[in-house]
Amino acid sequence: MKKLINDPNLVITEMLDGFVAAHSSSVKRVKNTTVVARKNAPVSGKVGIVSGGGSGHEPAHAGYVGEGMLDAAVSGEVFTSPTPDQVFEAIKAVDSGKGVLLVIKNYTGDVMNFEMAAELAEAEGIQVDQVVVNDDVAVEDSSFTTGRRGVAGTVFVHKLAGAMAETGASLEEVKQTAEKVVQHVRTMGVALSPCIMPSSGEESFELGDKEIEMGIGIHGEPGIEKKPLVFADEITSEMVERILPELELNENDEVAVMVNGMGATPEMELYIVNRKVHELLVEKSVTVSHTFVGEYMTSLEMAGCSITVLKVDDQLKELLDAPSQAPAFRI
Amino acid sequence: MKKLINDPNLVITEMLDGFVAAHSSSVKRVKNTTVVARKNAPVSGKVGIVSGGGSGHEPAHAGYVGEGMLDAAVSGEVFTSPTPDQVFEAIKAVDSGKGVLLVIKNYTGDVMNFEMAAELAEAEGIQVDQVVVNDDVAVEDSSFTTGRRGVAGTVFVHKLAGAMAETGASLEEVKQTAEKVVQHVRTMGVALSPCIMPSSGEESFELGDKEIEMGIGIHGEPGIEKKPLVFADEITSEMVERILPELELNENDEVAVMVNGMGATPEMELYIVNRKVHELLVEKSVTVSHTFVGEYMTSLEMAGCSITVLKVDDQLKELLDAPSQAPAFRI
Amino acid sequence: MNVNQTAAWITHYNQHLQDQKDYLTSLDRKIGDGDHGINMARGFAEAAKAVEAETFETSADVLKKAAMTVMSKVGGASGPLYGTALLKMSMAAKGKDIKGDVFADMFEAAIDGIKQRGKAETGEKTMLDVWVPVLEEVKSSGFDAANVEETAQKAMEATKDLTATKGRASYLKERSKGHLDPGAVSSYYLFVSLAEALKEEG
Amino acid sequence: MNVNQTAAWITHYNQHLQDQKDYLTSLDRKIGDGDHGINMARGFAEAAKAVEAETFETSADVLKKAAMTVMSKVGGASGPLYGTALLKMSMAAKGKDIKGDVFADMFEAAIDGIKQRGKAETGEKTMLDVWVPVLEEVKSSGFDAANVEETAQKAMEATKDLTATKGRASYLKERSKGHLDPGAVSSYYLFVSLAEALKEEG
Ligand SMILES: Nc1ncnc2c1ncn2[C@@H]1O[C@H](COP(=O)(O)OP(=O)(O)O)[C@@H](O)[C@H]1O
Ligand SMILES: Nc1ncnc2c1ncn2[C@@H]1O[C@H](COP(=O)(O)OP(=O)(O)O)[C@@H](O)[C@H]1O
Ligand SMILES: [Mg+2]
Ligand SMILES: [Mg+2]
Ligand SMILES: [Mg+2]
Ligand SMILES: [Mg+2]
Repeated sequence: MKKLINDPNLVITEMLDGFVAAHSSSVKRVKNTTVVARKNAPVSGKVGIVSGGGSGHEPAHAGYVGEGMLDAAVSGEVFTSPTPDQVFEAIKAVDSGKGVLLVIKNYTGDVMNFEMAAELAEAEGIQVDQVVVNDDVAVEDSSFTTGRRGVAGTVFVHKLAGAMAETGASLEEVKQTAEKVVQHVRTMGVALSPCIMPSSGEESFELGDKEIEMGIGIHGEPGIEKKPLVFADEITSEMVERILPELELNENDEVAVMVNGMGATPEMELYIVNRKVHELLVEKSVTVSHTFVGEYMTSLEMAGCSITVLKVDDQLKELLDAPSQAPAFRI
Repeated sequence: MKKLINDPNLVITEMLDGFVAAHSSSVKRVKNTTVVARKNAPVSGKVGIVSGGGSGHEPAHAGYVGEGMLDAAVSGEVFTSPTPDQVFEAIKAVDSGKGVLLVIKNYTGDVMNFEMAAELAEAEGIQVDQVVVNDDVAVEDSSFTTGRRGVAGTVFVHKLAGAMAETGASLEEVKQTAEKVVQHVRTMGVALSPCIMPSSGEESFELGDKEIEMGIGIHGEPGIEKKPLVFADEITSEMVERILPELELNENDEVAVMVNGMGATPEMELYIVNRKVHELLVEKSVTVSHTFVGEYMTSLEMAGCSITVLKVDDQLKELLDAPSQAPAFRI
Repeated sequence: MNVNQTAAWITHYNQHLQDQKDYLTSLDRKIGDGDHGINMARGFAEAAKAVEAETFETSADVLKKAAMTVMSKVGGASGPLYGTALLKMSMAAKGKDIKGDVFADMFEAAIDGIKQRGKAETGEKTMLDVWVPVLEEVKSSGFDAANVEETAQKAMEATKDLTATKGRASYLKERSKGHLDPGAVSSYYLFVSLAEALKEEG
Repeated sequence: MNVNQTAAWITHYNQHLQDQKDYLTSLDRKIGDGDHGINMARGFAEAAKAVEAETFETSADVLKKAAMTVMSKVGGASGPLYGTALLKMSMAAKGKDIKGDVFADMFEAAIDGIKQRGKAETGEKTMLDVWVPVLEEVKSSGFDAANVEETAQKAMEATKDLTATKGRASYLKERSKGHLDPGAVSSYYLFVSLAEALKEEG
C-alpha cells in the first residue's frame, strides 16, 4: 500500500484540517466533530441541507459545502457511515428554524445512522426531513436487495436542492426538488482497478490484467460482473444502454450528464468516455443541456468511472445554472 | 496496461472531441487542428494568451481556456510538444490585433516548437511575445542543465496573465505580469507510482513497493532521487524546505499555495499534505492568502503530488480573485 | 450475571474483536466493503475503555454505557444495530436479576430493536441469523451459556449457505452464497464472550 | 546522390524507425520521457508517405518535403531539430550535384541549424554527438558511405559515457551516464539509411 498519509487512524481528521485550512474563508469545522459547515451557518431564512457518508469519496461530501449547495457535510470513517451524534451536530449547526433536509445515500448504514440523528433532532424540536438517493442502476430495485445504491447522482441532488433552498423555499419544497432529482437521475459505474483501504492496506477486490468490474458502487465493493477489458466506446455503450431505459427518454428530451472519475482515472479517459456518451445521446435525439466531467464522487484510488444521466426540465435546468460557491462545484 | 481508451493513436483527438462536447457553450475546436479556443475568439481589444504542450497533463491545457484565463490551448501528442504549425493556428485564432502572449513551459521541445510558431506568426505581421515558465526547484538552474522545468506553477501564470489581459492591458503589461509570476513561483513534485504511456503501454519508471521518486517532472521522467516511502508529513516537509529558500520569504509575507495531484492520488491525501504545508508556513509566520487543492497539472495516472508556492502582493492577490470561467479553474 | 460479569462481557468481546479484526474485515471484503472488523474493533475498544473507566451500579448501566459508546463510535450498518441491541438489552435488564428468562427477554428485546432498525428478517444473511436461533434455543431449553455458544456457532456457520437480501452483500445476489456473513461472525463472538464472562467469578 | 536515392534515404529511414520504435522509446524512458521512438516513427511515416506520393525534380525538393512534414508531425525536441536539419540540407543541396564536398556542406548546414535551434554544443549527449563526428570524418577523409556509417555507429555508442547537459536527460545529471542518447541512436540510423540508399541504383 502506497499512500501519502501519516497515521491511518488519523486520515479523516487530518484531511478535514487540510480542507478547512484550504477553504477557511467559506467553511468551518464544527468543534470536536467531523462536521464541515458553511462559515456563516446557520443561514437565516434558509432551509439547511446536510449530507454526508463515509470518507474516501472526496470531493464528496465536504467539497459541496458552500453557498448554493450544502450547509454542512458529515464525514464518517473511510467507507463507513458517520454516527448519529455527528449527524445530529451537523443538523444543529445549520438549523435556522426553517428546518433541515438530510440527503442520504441508500445504504443500510447511512439510512440507519441518519434516521437516528433525525430522531435526536426531532426530540429537540428541530424540523427534519430526508431524501434517500438511489441512482445506481447496477443494483436491482427489488425486495431481494436493499434497493439501488446512492452514488454520483447525489451530487445533482446537492446542487439542485441546494439551489432551491437558496431561493428561500420551504422544507417541503426543497424536499420536493430533491425527490424530483432522485426520480430522474440514474448512474452506472465501472472499475478498472480496486481501491485500497488505508486502515487494512488491502485491495478491495481482485481483478485480472485484462479484466474490468462492471456495476461497482463507491465503496470498493465487488461489482455485479467481471468482464474482459474492451474499448472505451464499448464499455461506455454498455453503461449508457443500462441507464437510458430507466429514464424513459423520448426524442427531444433534455438531460444533464456527469462523467465521474473514481479516483485514479486520467481526465483524458473521462473525456474519451464523454465523447461516446454524447454520440449515443445524439443518436437518440436526446439533447445534452449540461455536462460535468471530473472527479465528483470517488472511491479512493480506484480507476474507472461512472456515468450519470439526469433528465431535466426548465425548472431543473434553471437550478443547475444557479450560482454555487462550493469548492468542488463552482458555477 | 488498463486504460479506458479506444485506438491509442486517437486518444488526443477523441479527448478533444469529448472536451468540446462537454464545454460547447464556451469553447470551440479550431478545425483540423488540436487547438481549443474560446468560442468568441479572437476577443477584440484584448491580448490573446496561448498555452499548450504535450497531452497527458489534463486538465492542462484546454481546461484553462475561458474568460479570465487562456484564449487558446494547443495539445501535442502525449508528453510531446505540439508542432509549430499547430501553435501558429492557435495564435491566428486568438489574435485580435493587440498581440498574443505564448506561455511556454521550459522544455527544449516546447521552447523550440513555440519559438518556431512565433517566427511564423511574426512573418505574417502578428505581434507575439512569450514567457517561459520554470518553477520546478527539483532541477538546478545551471549551465549543466537546460534550466528548471515548467510544471504546476504554469497554472498561476495562466490565471494571472489571463486576468491582466482581461483588463485590456497591453501585450507588454500582460507579459510583465506573467514574468512577475514566473519570478515568484516555485514547485516541487513527488511520485508514488509511475505513469503509463497509452502508445507504448509501458510504465515510465520502476519503483519499489516502499519507494517514492522525489523531484519528478510532469512527463513520467525519473525524478532526482529514489527514497523510502515515509509519512506524508515528512515528505511534505522535505518538499516545502526545498521550495521556500528559493522564494526568500520574510515574516508576514503572503503566498498562494497549490497542492496538485499527479493524476491518481485521492483528494484525501492532497488535503493531508495541504494540512502540513499550512502548518509549516504558519510556523514561519507566512500568511496563506489562497489555497488550491486538486488536479491541475497531471501526469496521466501517476500517483503523487506537487506543491507550488507563489509569493503574492496586492496586485497578484487581486488578479487571483478576478473571475475565471475556465472549466478547470472557476472563480 | 452480575455487574462485573457484564463489564467483563464487554471487555472480553473487545478482546475478541481486536484479535479477529483482520478476519472480520477480510470476510466483509468478500461480500461487503471491507470495514466490518475495523468498525467493530474501533467502536468496542472505546466501549471497553468507557466501561473500564467507571464503576457501575447495575448490569443495565454497563450495557447502556456500552450502547451509547458503540452508537457513536462504530458507524456503518453494524454501529446502529449493535448499539440498538445493547440499548434494548439494557432496558430489558433494568431492575432485574439477570438469569434464566431475563436473558431470553434481553435477547428478544435486542432482536426486536435490530429488526426495527434494519428492517430485516431471519434468512436474509445478517447478524439476525445468529441472534434468532440463540433466542429460540434459550426459549426452548432455558439459558445455558455453553449451549448458547454452540448454537451461535452453528448458526454463524449456516450463514455461509444463505443468499443475502439485506445489507451490502445483497448487491451480489447469488454471488453472496458461499461466504460467511461478517455481522453473523461478530455476533457469534458476542455470545462466546458472554459465555466466558459468565464462567468468571463476579 | 540522385533524386531517387534521396527519396530512398527517407523511406529507408522510416523503415528503420518503425523497426526500432520500441527500442528508441525504451532508451528515452531511461533518461527522458519515453516517446522518442513514437515521435520519430509517427513523423517519418508521414514524411515517407509524402515523399512517395509525389515525383520530385531534385534531391533538394525531396529533402524540403520531408523537412516540412517532420516539422509538423514529430513534435517534441526531435521534431524541430530533424526538421531543421533536413531543411538546411535541402538548402545546401539546392542546385548542386550531391557528391563529395556537397555532403560535407549539407551536414555542416544541418549542424549549424541544430545548434542554433537547440543551443547545444558537442559533448552534451545529444544527436550532435553523432552529426559532428560524421562531419569531421567527411571533411578529413572525403565522403564515403561505409565510413560515415561506421563513424556514426562509434559516435552513437560513445554517447553512453557522456553526462547530459542538454535536453530532458540533463535533469538526471550524472545519472544520465551509462545510457545511450536516444536522439544519437536515431541519428545513427539516419546515416545507416543514407549508406543503404547510396548502394542502390538511382
Ligand atoms: N438490515 C440489516 N439487519 C441486520 N443486520 C444487518 C443489516 N444490514 C447489515 N447488517 C449486518 O451488518 C454487517 C455489516 O456491517 P459493517 O460492515 O460494519 O457495515 P457496512 O455494511 O455499513 O459497511 C453485515 O454483515 C450484516 O450482518
Ligand atoms: N538542445 C538540443 N540539441 C540537440 N539535440 C537535442 C537537444 N535537446 C534534445 N535533443 C535530442 O532530442 C532527443 C529527444 O527527443 P524526443 O524524445 O523526441 O523529444 P522530447 O525530449 O521533447 O521528449 C534527445 O535524445 C537528444 O538527442
Ligand atoms: Mg462500510
Ligand atoms: Mg516528449
Ligand atoms: Mg462493511
Ligand atoms: Mg522524449
